[in-house]
Amino acid sequence: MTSAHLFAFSGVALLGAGLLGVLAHRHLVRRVVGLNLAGSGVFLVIVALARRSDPPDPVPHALVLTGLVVGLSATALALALAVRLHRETGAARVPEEDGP
Amino acid sequence: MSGAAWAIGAVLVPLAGATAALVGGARAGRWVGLATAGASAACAGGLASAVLAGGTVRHRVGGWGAPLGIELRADGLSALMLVMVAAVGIAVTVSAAAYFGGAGGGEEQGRRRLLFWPLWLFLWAALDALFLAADVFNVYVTLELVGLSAVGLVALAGDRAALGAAARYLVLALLGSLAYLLGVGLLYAGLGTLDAGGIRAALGPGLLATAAGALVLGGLALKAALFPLHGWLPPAHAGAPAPVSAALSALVVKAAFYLLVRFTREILPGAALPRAEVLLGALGAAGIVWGSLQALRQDRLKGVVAYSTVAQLGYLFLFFPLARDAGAATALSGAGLFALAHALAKAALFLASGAILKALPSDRLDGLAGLGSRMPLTAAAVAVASVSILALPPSGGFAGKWLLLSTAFATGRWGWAVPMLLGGVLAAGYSFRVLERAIASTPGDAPPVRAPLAMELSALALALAAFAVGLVPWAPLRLLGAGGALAGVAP
Amino acid sequence: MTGAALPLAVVLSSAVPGIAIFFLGEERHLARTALNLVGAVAKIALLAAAVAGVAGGTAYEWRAAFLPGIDLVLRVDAPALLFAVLSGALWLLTTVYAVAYLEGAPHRSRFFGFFSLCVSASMGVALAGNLVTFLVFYELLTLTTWPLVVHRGTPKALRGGRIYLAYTLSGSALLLAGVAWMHAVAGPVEFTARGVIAALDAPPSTLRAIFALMAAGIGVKAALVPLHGWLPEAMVAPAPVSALLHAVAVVKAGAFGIVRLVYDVYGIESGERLGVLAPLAAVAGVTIVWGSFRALFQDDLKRRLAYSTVSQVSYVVLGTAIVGSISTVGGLVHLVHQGIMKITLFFCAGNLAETLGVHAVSELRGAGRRMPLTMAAFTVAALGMIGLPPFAGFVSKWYLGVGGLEAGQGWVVLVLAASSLLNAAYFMPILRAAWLEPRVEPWPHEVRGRYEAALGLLVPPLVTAALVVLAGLFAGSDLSPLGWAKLVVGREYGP
Amino acid sequence: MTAGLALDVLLAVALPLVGLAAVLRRDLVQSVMLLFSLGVLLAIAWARLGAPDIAMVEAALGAGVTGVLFLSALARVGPDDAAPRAASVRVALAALAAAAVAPVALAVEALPRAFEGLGREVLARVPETGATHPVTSVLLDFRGYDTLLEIAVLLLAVLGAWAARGGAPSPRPPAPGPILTAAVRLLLPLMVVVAGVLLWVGSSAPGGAFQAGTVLGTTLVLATLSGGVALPRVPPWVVRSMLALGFAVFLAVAGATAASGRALLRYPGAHAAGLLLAIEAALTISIAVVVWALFERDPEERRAEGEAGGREGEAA
Repeated sequence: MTSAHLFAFSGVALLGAGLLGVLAHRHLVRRVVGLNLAGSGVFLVIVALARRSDPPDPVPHALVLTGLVVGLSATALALALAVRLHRETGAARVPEEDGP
Repeated sequence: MSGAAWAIGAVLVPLAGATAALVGGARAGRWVGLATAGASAACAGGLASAVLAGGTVRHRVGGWGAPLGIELRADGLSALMLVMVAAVGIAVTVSAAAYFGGAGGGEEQGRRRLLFWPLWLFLWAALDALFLAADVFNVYVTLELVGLSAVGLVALAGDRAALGAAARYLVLALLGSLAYLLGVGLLYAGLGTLDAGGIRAALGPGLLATAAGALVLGGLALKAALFPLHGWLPPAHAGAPAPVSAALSALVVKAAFYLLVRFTREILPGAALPRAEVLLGALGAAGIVWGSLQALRQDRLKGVVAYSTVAQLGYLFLFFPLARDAGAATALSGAGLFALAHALAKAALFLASGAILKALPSDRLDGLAGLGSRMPLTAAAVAVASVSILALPPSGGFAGKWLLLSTAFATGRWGWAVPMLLGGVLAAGYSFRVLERAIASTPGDAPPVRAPLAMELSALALALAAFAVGLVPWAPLRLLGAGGALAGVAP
Repeated sequence: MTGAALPLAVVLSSAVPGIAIFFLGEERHLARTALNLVGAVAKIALLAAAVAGVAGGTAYEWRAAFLPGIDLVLRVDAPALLFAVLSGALWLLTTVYAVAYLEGAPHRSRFFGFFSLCVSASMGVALAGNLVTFLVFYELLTLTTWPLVVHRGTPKALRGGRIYLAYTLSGSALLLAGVAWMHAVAGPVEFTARGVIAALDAPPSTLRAIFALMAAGIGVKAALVPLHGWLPEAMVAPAPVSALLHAVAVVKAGAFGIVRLVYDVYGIESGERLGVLAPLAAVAGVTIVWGSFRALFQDDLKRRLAYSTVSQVSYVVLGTAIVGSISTVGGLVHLVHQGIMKITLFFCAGNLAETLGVHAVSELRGAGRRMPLTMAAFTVAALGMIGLPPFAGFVSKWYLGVGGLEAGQGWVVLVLAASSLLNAAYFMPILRAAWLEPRVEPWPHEVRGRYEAALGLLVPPLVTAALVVLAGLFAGSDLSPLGWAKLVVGREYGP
Repeated sequence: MTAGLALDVLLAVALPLVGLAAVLRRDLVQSVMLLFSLGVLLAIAWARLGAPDIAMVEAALGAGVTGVLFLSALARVGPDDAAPRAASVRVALAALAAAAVAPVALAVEALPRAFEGLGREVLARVPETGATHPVTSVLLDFRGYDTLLEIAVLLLAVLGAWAARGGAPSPRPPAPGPILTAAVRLLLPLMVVVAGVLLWVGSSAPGGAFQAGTVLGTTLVLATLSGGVALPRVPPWVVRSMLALGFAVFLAVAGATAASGRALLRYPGAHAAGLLLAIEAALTISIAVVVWALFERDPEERRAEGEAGGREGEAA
């Protein structure tokens, strides 16, 4: 087992944990935590697989750097929403039911 | 100007507009928005004529070219989508200028005036960039641009329903793009390229194609509000400010659908996911029925229109099973026309509800009695747009539905015709529930009411455009066919 | 007028005024009436020109690119004119009637706007040169009549409108399926005498299925049992609209559609070979009897007339579905005869309601003395419906009966006899009450100080009643409906 | 080497476990803390995978921005008092998640153990770009278009957050103790210098605008939070302009390159390096302001506050 694949599998597992976090909770902040975990998992897979050459392929690194920034933006927006939701409804829950 | 120049303009102009609107602030926003809308639409038009004249337009960003660099590509399908964005975009901009316009309204209104324009123009740019992207990672970035700007716009409404919807939308959108990103990552790890054409050339059927394909299609289906992943859409579209709803319902959902078309028809090898097309079609059919039934139960105009979007998207998803082998060309023409007509009609309906909300206390259906004589222009817009949503001839909706139907019969897959026909009847149910309010006699005397003329006219213009598409369907079809709408598919 | 422009002009001569009317202020009565009448007269002039031309063998056709491989086609041929002339002429009268009937009513711009569009749509149905064009105008007809049906905006009217849509739009779905399927099998189907099916090598089962879909889809508007439920409900509409629905546009479009389907899409021979005509004839027979039977029990005058329409329109379908030139003549000519007779009856019913407030058969006692002219017209039309010579209805029934015998279908005569007896059974009481029974109690809502109905309400029924007589007396001449029907049939069966 | 491999195994196992813990912890604050520690572990993992740029960003984010974001959100959102789902449901969900990722693992397993990707080609053509550090070349030149749009995403985060906040000014998180205040006073100049260095070396070594910007931004935030350093009060339009500056410069360069008839974002060889540095500098400022703005009240809020006569204490 090369470290590249080792970390790739680790990333897949991390993604699974994050997915569980999103599925299992309704609290928006918890879901954001889950999304961050899942995101890190995906990034880990991508960067780990770039390690299969020496020196590592810089393109995936660039992609992940972009991905990290995007992730930060999404997290910031989600947390702002959570704060506002909490102020309006007293709980930062993500509603389940359909319809306006 | 060359086709490539128009394409670049279609992305850079709205980006510049958004920046200007951000710096200029609330006071300048409206004018920046109107100017930008005009310029961006001109770019889309220029690009369309270039594609009509010379076929597919390509541009190597940075001059590197794939696989090292990013490429932009505009074929018939992309051009049609850009024209769609431009047509809806102009109307939304004009309507929004009146909707968010006017001074006062306190801090909340000031915030909306300040934030709407940069958010909306970023969304416009993001859509243009998405329809032009030929690089699957670049697509990821544009998807996130679309998603975040859409969430921001929904949140502008500021009430509980809208905020909850925005939160839901954001979580699902992020989940979707993570799945997509992982799929792209796997594709790169296996093929060493991110260029759509490169992947198409290098990717054979196999575990990689299947896994990556499933991730990409799943993520996109989530964003396209495919039944049963549609839950986030109705509250978001019904809760957002009316011009925003118009943009979301008409354009944003089409973006994910467009990418699904690209991936299933162009990028992924046919054998990668044998049953995927049928699954997508079946879920689409379910969406038609479910969305229509829910629309029948709504008591607010915007609720009806939002659920109607779930149903109408279902028609689009019938493209996938119909487009296999022989049906590809006609099915694509049908889906293209249907998407265009739906965008115009749906935006018209939401802009009309915006006008109604300006003039009347609410958009509750039972409050709309006598709308025909109280707001004739708006009522006309609703009526004409509904004809296209109903897909009755000779509207744009009919042209699209006809092509999809005849594909179904021509390829012997007539089973897919059933949901289409049933959907038509159900659509009549919820549309005429609204229209009969317009004719219904009012209890007391209900005087005519005024909404900003710009809002009423922009809605009516879109509705007439949706209808006109059905009178000259060959015009958009010529654009769609220019330079081979899809690799290997020429309508 | 050139060959291409004429058909288009026929359609636009009512569409353009219609659209213009929407933009007229509610109070611009004169301008509105002028627009209406100019359009109606222009249309009749155009149609007259067309009749002359077609009789002289000229072909008028307008084409425009529509969907891939499909054109929009408007063609003036003999069957088209039969329907177009009927609608055009009756539209003029109905317009005059409606102007008088709706005097002082609200939303007149909306009413007359859709009124004109509705007639344009039925002109399109008449002149449609291929299936898709027919479908387009057939749907436009549904759309433009709905606002007229629900015009009053009362909950009752809205309910009637809902039922109307439920039936017609379900029918549309079936028709659309049939047309799309046919298109997949046969490509764009141009209406051609003797049909296009013979040339195809499609499996008979498919062709039967397609026929069933289209016949059912069109049968809704033709009010074939059991698809007739909407017609009595649509009676909530104002009288001129009822006249329009029953005589000028909707029901007629359905009957005419059946004619097109049988003769110009399938062709009588192929239709017989596929064995799709016998079932159609059977349905028509059932409809004829059932409609007349139900009419017996309606006390509301307009509902009684509505069921009578259900029955009478199927004469056309029956004549069409029976193989043989004579019965075909009977069916086609009844398309016209039923139109002028039924519109007379609805005009009169409207007058009674308008002037005396009478809606029910049981309230008619003495109406004859109070409104002699109206009731005279009513009587002529009623006797025509029953089929007494020398009125128009007699001619239709005669040809249908003889045609049935010629085709060796004796049961047709029985159906006609039964229907005629029932016709008599539901019309005679009306006439007796109106003419013979004295009036004791006061009228429900009498407009005092007026002898008879207002002039605008009186002239149209008298004219149509006169037509009923003339069509019967001069059936022999070439320009009579009968003469024209023979011309059409000659081209269909021909040498 | 074996030591290295052992470390890798340790990390690879620890990462998902920490993640799982973060998901399962009942107490929200704890699970956020676990998220940070995951960030630290990840930073090491990135380093092990030969991705120092990512390691630095991860550190800047996980330890810095994201951390403060979550903390200030938690201070306002309150705990998750939702009743825990039934064990059976949680097991089912876990199974679902596992089933969802299993195929991915298979696909990864199927990938070849050695793969070049575009690495060689990138290295070969780095000299043609305005940078000497491969990752920077990819970010700003080969795939500069992505980065341009990425900055737009960053701006959208701020716009969206402002749109979401709405309503009345948000309650401030409790001011931290004097220690932090003192620490910030000491750290402030140092961090500014660090940011400058990061920016400068970015073109030739790991580092660059984003790292520099986040460091600078976090500094600003700490400064405001601690209240130890009074920042000048600037009018809203200035804030907005500084936000837009980096993107505007980048966009202007893009427009110029396109207008000059060359390809979009094709830098003229001679000035490439200069242009990139200009873009990076502008971006650093904007990114810093973005990070700061994500915590600070937005212009409308501040104006409202100003009109309200600064009822709520702005700076200590």
